[in-house]
Amino acid sequence: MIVMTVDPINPDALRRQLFDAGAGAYCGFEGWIRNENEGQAVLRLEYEAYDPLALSEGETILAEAKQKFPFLHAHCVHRTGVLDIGDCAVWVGVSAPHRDEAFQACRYIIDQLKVRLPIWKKEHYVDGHSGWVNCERCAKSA
Amino acid sequence: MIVMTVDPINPDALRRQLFDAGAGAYCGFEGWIRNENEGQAVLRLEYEAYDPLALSEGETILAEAKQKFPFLHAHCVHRTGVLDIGDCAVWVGVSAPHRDEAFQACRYIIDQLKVRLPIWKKEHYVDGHSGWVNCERCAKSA
Amino acid sequence: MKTITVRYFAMFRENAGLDEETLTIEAATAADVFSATRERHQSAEPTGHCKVAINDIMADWDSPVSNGDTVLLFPPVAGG
Amino acid sequence: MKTITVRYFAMFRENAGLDEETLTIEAATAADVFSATRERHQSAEPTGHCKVAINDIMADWDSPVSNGDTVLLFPPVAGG
Repeated sequence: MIVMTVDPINPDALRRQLFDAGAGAYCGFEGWIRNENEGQAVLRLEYEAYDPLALSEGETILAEAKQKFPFLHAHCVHRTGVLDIGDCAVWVGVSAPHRDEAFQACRYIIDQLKVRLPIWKKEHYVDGHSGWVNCERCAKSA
Repeated sequence: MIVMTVDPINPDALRRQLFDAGAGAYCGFEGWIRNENEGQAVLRLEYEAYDPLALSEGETILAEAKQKFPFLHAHCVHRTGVLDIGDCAVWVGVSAPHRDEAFQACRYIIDQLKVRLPIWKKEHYVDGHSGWVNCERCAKSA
Repeated sequence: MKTITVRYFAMFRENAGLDEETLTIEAATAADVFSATRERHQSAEPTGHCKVAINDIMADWDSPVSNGDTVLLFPPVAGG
Repeated sequence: MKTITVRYFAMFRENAGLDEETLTIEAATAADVFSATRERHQSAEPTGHCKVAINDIMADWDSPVSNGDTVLLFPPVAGG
């Protein structure tokens, strides 16, 4: 299941949803807002998403991961809106019988989410300017 | 830092210790007690460890991981004593600037812990018998 | 001529100064719609890392558009 | 003859029926100490996946032992 939310992410409550008596391994990933990107001091980030397609593409990614690395349960939550340094922007959790599937599925899911979901982030820098990440050319044309 | 404990592991409190304004990624692994191993229904597990060497070998593994996959913080906690199905036996958490180091360091640490730390587990099966994991020959000689 | 509703996201929305507009244009494919909006809003972004959806379904730049379609224009994504 | 304290763990402890004992034996290496304990407790475990420490430091089977050393005998490990 994938969820898009403007509320703070609660990793502990989320991982509990993956409990299973047949699970010997759990792997969790969190993306945190970092105070620096490509040499620039970051103040805060603003995430925008197109939820209907983020959700459907997210479900597709989870289904692909389950086929490649059979796991028991996987969830993903992505936050949008204004986030401060240290905030959790994305959480992925996977429970599986063994650790190899848990690690590999978790990695696959976050790698794919980052490049396929219609989500955009605008970095606000300490020096006052801002920029859309991965979008240098559109920034130039602004 | 590595900790050996007989108390329940609290992953949420532990991950908070890894917060860092320079961290963009967090990877956590948990080993849970599974209800089955190699075709046998498991009732509970009993972990025994030799703490002084588990701690020193654990610190060596963390230092190796930091050199291979530069991360910001990594912690590990391993529980001993009697554990029931669903209990968390081991937790590893790593925070890093980017996700690649976080995933790789976390995986390296758990892989090495499992084969190098002086920790032993005895499985108690639903059918009443029990056995030390990885120790078929000593079981035969018993 | 076709009536196409175009929705802009992130940088495209900021550049166009609006979320959505309805255009009456000559357009056979999603790429044609994108070209028309680039001229209209003086944008130089190539299709390269951008993505497009038609009526809430991910599409290719050469996917055909029909009268009444809604075309979603996505600048390069950056989730996580 | 050397006086060596031997500590047993997990299956070795159960097999020997004790945590620790002090032996006075002819032993040049850790492997010699292990052999002596196998005879004493009718154990057939080879050194293969077992490990040994001398005075709380991980050692090899051919590491020399000295009078007064404590040798720790570890059956195959299984953490996590």
